[in-house]
Amino acid sequence: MAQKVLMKGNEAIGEAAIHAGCQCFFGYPITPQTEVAAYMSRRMPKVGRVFLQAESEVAAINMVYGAAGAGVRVMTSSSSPGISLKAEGISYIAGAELPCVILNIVRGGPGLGGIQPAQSDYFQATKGGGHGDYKLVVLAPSSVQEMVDFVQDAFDIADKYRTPVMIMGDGMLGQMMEPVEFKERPKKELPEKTWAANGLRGREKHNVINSLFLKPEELEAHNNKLQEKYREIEKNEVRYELYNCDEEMDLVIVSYGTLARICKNAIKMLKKEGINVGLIRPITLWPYPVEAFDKVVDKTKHGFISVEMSCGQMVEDVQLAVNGRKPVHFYGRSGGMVPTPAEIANKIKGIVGGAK
Amino acid sequence: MAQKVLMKGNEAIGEAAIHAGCQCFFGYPITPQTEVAAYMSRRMPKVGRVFLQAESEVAAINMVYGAAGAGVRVMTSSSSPGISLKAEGISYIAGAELPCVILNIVRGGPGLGGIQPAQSDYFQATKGGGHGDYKLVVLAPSSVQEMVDFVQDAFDIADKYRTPVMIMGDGMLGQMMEPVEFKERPKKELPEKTWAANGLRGREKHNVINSLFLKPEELEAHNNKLQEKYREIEKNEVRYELYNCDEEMDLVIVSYGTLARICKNAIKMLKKEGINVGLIRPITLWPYPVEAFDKVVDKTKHGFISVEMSCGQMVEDVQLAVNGRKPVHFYGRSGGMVPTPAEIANKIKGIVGGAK
Amino acid sequence: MTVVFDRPKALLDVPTHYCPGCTHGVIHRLVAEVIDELGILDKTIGVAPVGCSVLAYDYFACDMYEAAHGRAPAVATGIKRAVPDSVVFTYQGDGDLAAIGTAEIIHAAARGEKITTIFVNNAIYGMTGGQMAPTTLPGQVTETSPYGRDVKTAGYPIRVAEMISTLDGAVYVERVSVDSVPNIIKAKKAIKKAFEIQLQGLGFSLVEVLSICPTNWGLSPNESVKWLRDNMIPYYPLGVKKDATTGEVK
Amino acid sequence: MTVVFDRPKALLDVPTHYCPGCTHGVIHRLVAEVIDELGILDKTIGVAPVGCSVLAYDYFACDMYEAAHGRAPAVATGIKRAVPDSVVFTYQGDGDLAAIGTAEIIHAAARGEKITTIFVNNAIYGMTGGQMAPTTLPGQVTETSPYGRDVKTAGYPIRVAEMISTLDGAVYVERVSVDSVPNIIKAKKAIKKAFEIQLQGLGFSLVEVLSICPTNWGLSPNESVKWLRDNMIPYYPLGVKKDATTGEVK
Amino acid sequence: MGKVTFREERCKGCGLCIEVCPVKIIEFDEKLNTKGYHPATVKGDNMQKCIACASCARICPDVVIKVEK
Amino acid sequence: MGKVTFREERCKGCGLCIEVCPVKIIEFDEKLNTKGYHPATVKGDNMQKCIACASCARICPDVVIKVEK
Amino acid sequence: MANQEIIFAGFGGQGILSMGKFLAYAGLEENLNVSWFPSYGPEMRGGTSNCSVILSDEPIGSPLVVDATTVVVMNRPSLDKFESHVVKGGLLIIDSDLVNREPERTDIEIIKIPAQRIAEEVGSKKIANMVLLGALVEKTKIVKMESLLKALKEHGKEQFYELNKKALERGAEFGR
Amino acid sequence: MANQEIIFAGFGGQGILSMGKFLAYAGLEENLNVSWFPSYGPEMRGGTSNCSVILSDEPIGSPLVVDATTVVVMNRPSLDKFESHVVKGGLLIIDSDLVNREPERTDIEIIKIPAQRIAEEVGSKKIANMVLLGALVEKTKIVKMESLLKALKEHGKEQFYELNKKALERGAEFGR
Ligand SMILES: Cc1ncc(C[n+]2csc(CCOP(=O)(O)OP(=O)(O)O)c2C)c(N)n1
Ligand SMILES: Cc1ncc(C[n+]2csc(CCOP(=O)(O)OP(=O)(O)O)c2C)c(N)n1
Ligand code: SF4
Ligand code: SF4
Ligand code: SF4
Ligand code: SF4
Repeated sequence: MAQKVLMKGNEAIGEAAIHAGCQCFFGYPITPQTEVAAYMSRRMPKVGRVFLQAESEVAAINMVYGAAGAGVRVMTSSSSPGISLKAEGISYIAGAELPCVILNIVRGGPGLGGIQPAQSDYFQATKGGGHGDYKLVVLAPSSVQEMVDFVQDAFDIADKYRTPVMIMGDGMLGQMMEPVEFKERPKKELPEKTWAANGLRGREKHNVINSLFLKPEELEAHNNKLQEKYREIEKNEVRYELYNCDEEMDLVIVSYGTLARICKNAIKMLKKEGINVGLIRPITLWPYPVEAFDKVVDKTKHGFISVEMSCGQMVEDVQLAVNGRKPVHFYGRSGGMVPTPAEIANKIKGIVGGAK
Repeated sequence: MAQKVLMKGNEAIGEAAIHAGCQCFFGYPITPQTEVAAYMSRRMPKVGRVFLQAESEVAAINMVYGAAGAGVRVMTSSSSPGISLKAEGISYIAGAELPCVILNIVRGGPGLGGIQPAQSDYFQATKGGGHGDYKLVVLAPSSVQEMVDFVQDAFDIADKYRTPVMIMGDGMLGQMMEPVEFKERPKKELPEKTWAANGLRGREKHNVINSLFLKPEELEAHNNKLQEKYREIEKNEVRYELYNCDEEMDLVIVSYGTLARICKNAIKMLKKEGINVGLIRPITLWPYPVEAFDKVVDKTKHGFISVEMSCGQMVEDVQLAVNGRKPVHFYGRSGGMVPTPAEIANKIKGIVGGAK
Repeated sequence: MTVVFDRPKALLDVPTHYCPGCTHGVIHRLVAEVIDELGILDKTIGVAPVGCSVLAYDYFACDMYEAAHGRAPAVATGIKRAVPDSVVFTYQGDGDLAAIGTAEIIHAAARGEKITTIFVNNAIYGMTGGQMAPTTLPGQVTETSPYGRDVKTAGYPIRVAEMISTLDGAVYVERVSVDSVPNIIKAKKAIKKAFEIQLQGLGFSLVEVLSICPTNWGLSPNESVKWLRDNMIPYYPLGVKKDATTGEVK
Repeated sequence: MTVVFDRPKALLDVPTHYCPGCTHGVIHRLVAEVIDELGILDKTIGVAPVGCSVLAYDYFACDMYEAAHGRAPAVATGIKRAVPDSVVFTYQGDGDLAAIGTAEIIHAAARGEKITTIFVNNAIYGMTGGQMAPTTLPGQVTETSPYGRDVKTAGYPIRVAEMISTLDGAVYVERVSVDSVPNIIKAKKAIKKAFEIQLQGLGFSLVEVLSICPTNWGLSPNESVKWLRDNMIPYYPLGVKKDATTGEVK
Repeated sequence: MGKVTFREERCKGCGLCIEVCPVKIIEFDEKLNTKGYHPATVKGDNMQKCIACASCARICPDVVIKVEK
Repeated sequence: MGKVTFREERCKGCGLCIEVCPVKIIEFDEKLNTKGYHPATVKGDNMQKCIACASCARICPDVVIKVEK
Repeated sequence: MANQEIIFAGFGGQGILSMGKFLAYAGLEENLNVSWFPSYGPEMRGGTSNCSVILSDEPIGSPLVVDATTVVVMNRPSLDKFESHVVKGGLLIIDSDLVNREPERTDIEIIKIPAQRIAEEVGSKKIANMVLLGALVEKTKIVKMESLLKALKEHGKEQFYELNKKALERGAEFGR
Repeated sequence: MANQEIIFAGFGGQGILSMGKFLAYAGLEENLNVSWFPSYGPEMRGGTSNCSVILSDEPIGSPLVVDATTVVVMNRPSLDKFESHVVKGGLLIIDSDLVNREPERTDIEIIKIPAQRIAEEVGSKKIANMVLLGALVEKTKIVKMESLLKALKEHGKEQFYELNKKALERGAEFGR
């Protein structure tokens, strides 16, 4: 077992990317994720890799497009407004089927908003912030250790499916230090990147990185291919955690990221009062873990509550998953306000009718 | 009654904006909406108003931010990739509560995609392409006449709620000519723009256009205010058309924009075969016309089918509205392929079990 | 006794959030003094950037905007076109103007947009904690150039005033510094001239102001002004770069 | 008989979609000839823009990318950093490079990115049907300057080569034209030199090529070359703008 | 003496080669090619006047022309 | 003779005024202001040396100083 | 029930789009529902051009005509592309001066018109489109010839009115 | 059950963040779950600074401490801000050299330490934070002093180790 070290989320993710073979990092400073770039600027040259501070988020994501197309592992990192600026580029990357990892350390919005932790980019991440029918695989770690582990997973998923993968955290996760371990993991069997445009080097036919299909028939065929891939991902890559979901429950919380940890504390508090509450923690925000709901829907008395640091975004996916079988409630804070276990517990008591 | 003239959608919308008192237009060329800018470049100077071709979509939306903040009616127009680039700016406009009208003449995506008609920016428009918890009012006209009418409505809604409004069409709507009438409409009572930052001119306190709230408490309060506004809009501004929904139906189509017209043709075809199909045509894509579903859900035998020129986006809102009460089906084409009435009819026959 | 110096009215009487010694405060005051002297407070509209001066909207007494990072010139364009009789200025840092906002400033200048830009060059990203800016000097250590800016991989600093001067729409471009009292006096003159150019409807004007960032440079304020003088001025020569009213282009 | 002239191998043997007479075709061929002559087909990677030359990826025999509108220099940067031993060029129109892509080209140049940019200036947006470009001449009628470009509201054309030359990272910058056979020969020399600069690892190189757009200018091809000669060249003087290998800056 | 060969089906009839040919031997064919253009051609004995300067080939945007001598 | 007045609570103790004062009469106060800085001040008779050049006021980033004469 | 869904197709510059427009205006004149929809995008340029026109008593669905009651073609590629789009029993009008092959369909009505020659006789090859349009209107009776002439008068260039009129009339002969 | 949720608060430059870090490292040394979370953003600059540290047997939820078992304050604004955050029966440690008012709470334990003076005695005002930390560890016993020293040895600058150690010890006296 590798030794545990205390690391900031933002730095751990950088180190994890290096472990995962990330060859290039392109970024642009923005709070609360600037430490990722700062860390990479220190480390990447030391390991003979590329760190480049781009002139903007738009440039950064297009540099990612360039490097990804050439077949190397590449990552970029930003926070909410910066991710908005990357929307076009992300759509291009998805359209051209390029693998890459995009980190979003979410802050409060809209507009310039604030810099404290939030989850209000859920829609943007899961429904497609950019134009066109595409999907990002979205991983939501809830600890620094998961951040580290998911970076490796993200690169693997990206390469396996030729698709961009987003890791979505919040300011808390980025700024906090927790013990982490950089486990050596077995190399995955991944398809060779024969499609990469990195120079002919003896190859017969030139490779082209492209998302333009002027003929509707061809664009539709391309879209159908993308959709098939997305179905495949939905089949293979769904991840979630069930917590305290074994018995009959008064209510099931749905929550992700650091907030899910806070919800666990609320669950413990409630348990002491005789209220039994479960938790579904989606780890992949897309593909959304619908099956988790099927597993618990019959065991929950008052249905579900989506607890978010946003004004009601994931709750729609919860409703879609529950599809009317049980009531769906919502509790959210926004703008950088982080709910406490006590307030979550209170809200839940309001729903299930106090202690029993 | 004003005379009917034949006009291209893209030009009609320009003229309609001028009728609505649009003072500034900022755009950047992109197919299939370039004619909007071309039209404005001819007409705006003639009526003493401002046409400016920006250096990019990013600049255009920020010019909109500037002009809107100064209290004038302002519009911009683009197509899918260009709208992606505007994501940050739109989030700022929503955050700073500025009224403006944004036109998206959707083309096939993702990436550079194609230039033929599509509806694959539905998610982007309705769930928030940019970061943070905000909403755009989204109007989806299905004829050139509606384009004209909705432009006026859009400006009024924008001013009434201090919110950006999007008009979402597709390449067909932008390029086709149909007869239109520019009706003189009574001026609406709208709140005075006392918040506009257009120079003190004797005012005591300076006005500030801003979306930054560094304190989480303040940002949350601001977000709550926005959310209240959105609830208000949901109460007042929902629009939809019900077509052939009076009797018991075999199935109800849900479809918007030009595609809804094609669906009507399919409905006529099916009627001849003894299959009775209704249509819900959402006119506001957000706020979504949930009440329309409540009206018809008991009258449809096989539930609903969302017919889209995308790979399944609005279908989620249909599912949310139906909430498990009836089955929800989907039929979509993408990449610029426009479904024909016959293929829609066929798909429906597959669901309802052929002619009866 | 007569008052020799007091705070300008165009600056609101509130404390600023700037670090001790940060010359953003000086530059704010100069802009405010010019607004006062020209008597244009009533029709002036300022645009604050994203950067340390993001809260400038709380400090100036005129109507203010907070623009998205780098987009102040586009926002200013929207304002000026909508309200042509206003006086519009942008106040921007070097990350804001010379990195993410490069296209917007160049095109505002090329269009001869009748606005005035105050460009604060402190060779670093202040707000986000001291990353490399396009204006960071070769060899300068920052958070994202921890081994000193290596021109081989990170490229060369951009001389904004010189670059903007190549554009026909730019009417007046000068670089000044606020490292000393004489330079502060010159800086104010330049700012005043830039506003006058706008008032005369002649086109775009820009004043690049060399400024210090003690916090992120890791120096005291007094060490910082010295560092500016010794390192920045040689790389960024002061003076009028272009004055189309006299035909001067340097 | 010996072959005096035949198609270069770096150009695939396919018909192009360009309008009759469009000199995009000539410029493609020149780039291909240079790739052939330098023997670098195997390691060259090209980046096509959004614009009429968007389909360039179907025409060049080397590996190719299609970049988002204006972002070719950023894409090229990503490629070059990922594969340092490759030869990377961007091929961009004036809407692509001088409007939406202003920041990307300036920063690629400032960084001294070891790439080569072929900048096709035809004073108009071709692909989208003839709108005003940043390079559109004063008075020129386009779809979005229907009364002729009015410099008072639409501003002045940008001289890209001159502007880029102000940047320390730009090593070689030349403006050429393809309106005549002698100019075509010069254009090829410039392109070759630009690629050589990259091969030598010296930094960023850019060749601005004045080109015609008969379709959107509303002129025949032969009228167009004349229009270019009479109107564009006076505004956009040909020649080397900067050659850091000789210390020349014009 | 030179020889120019035209890949007729690739010609778009732009006429640039006709204008630059110093000995003025290139003209449009009467017939249309499959693309619908009148392709450039050198008729009859005119080829003998060709000086193989390759001007036509150099200005042709569509690489229609091969020049030999 | 001049007179400088410091708005003590606004002073951030940056010391720029101290450095530029040509007659070197400005110094830091020992006490902290409410912001936690040692504010600049002119002590005792030193004020008599003030030449009202306003250098301190001009370089002060926080508009702390008013100058009269 | 009046209903015509028409595709006009040919090279750019042949007036394909404008013949569609005039017909749409004529339909508007007669209070029909009308729509006109051009092909758009890069393929327009220098290459082919086509538009869909619908005139109908009923509300119009898609403005894009797929199953055409009438197709008018002014070059060979357009015949290749659109011959199959004519509905059974529908009408195909061909400029036989420009289309050098016979149509293959046998289940539709076909009118071949040497439109270039006729137009030249009338005054200019440029108005060959009007010759074809004349035949279409005469044959389908979708609008009255007067309405079309009124549309030409109001929305066309005045100096060409008489010429256009003549071309329409010459074309109409083929539609009888 | 070992569980401490601590807020350290003061001015920037007082070593607020690092005292939290050392404590977290000590917790890690003892195989506790630990988290450290700083305040971040512009207010850091020149102004106040604080961090939340949690050491617990159980998995940690939010790293942001709202209801603190212990609060350590090194200036007056921090006392104003965080006094109310101490849970009933919790602990408040104050650098009495820098905080010029008495705390108001009566339902908590309060330790006042003239940390500046003690630190100066030990060698430098800069290690006043260690004095306070020593008291905290001694009082709460959340980690063993050896673990803290080990953390200091491994993650602190070597040249300060002995000084820091002394400061911790002097502080510990106040925690007994
Ligand atoms: C789109 C976007 N990208 C990045 C940021 C983060 N950010 C805030 S300020 C800043 C740079 C500020 O530096 P500069 O413009 O030099 O001004 P200074 O702070 O030095 O005055 C950055 C990158 C942001 N807010 N929005
Ligand atoms: C983000 C974005 N904005 C706009 C467009 C539309 N667009 C396509 S090409 C083009 C301009 C092309 O002009 P230019 O770069 O001058 O090249 P040319 O066609 O003249 O060769 C534009 C604006 C787009 N595809 N994407
Ligand atoms: S960080 Fe630098 S630029 Fe920002 S306020 Fe502090 S000293 Fe000024
Ligand atoms: S539109 Fe202009 S630039 Fe584009 S291919 Fe045609 S002639 Fe060339
Ligand atoms: S230049 Fe080429 S394309 Fe043009 S006419 Fe001559 S051969 Fe044909
Ligand atoms: S310059 Fe101003 S802020 Fe700085 S020490 Fe002097 S009075 Fe205080």
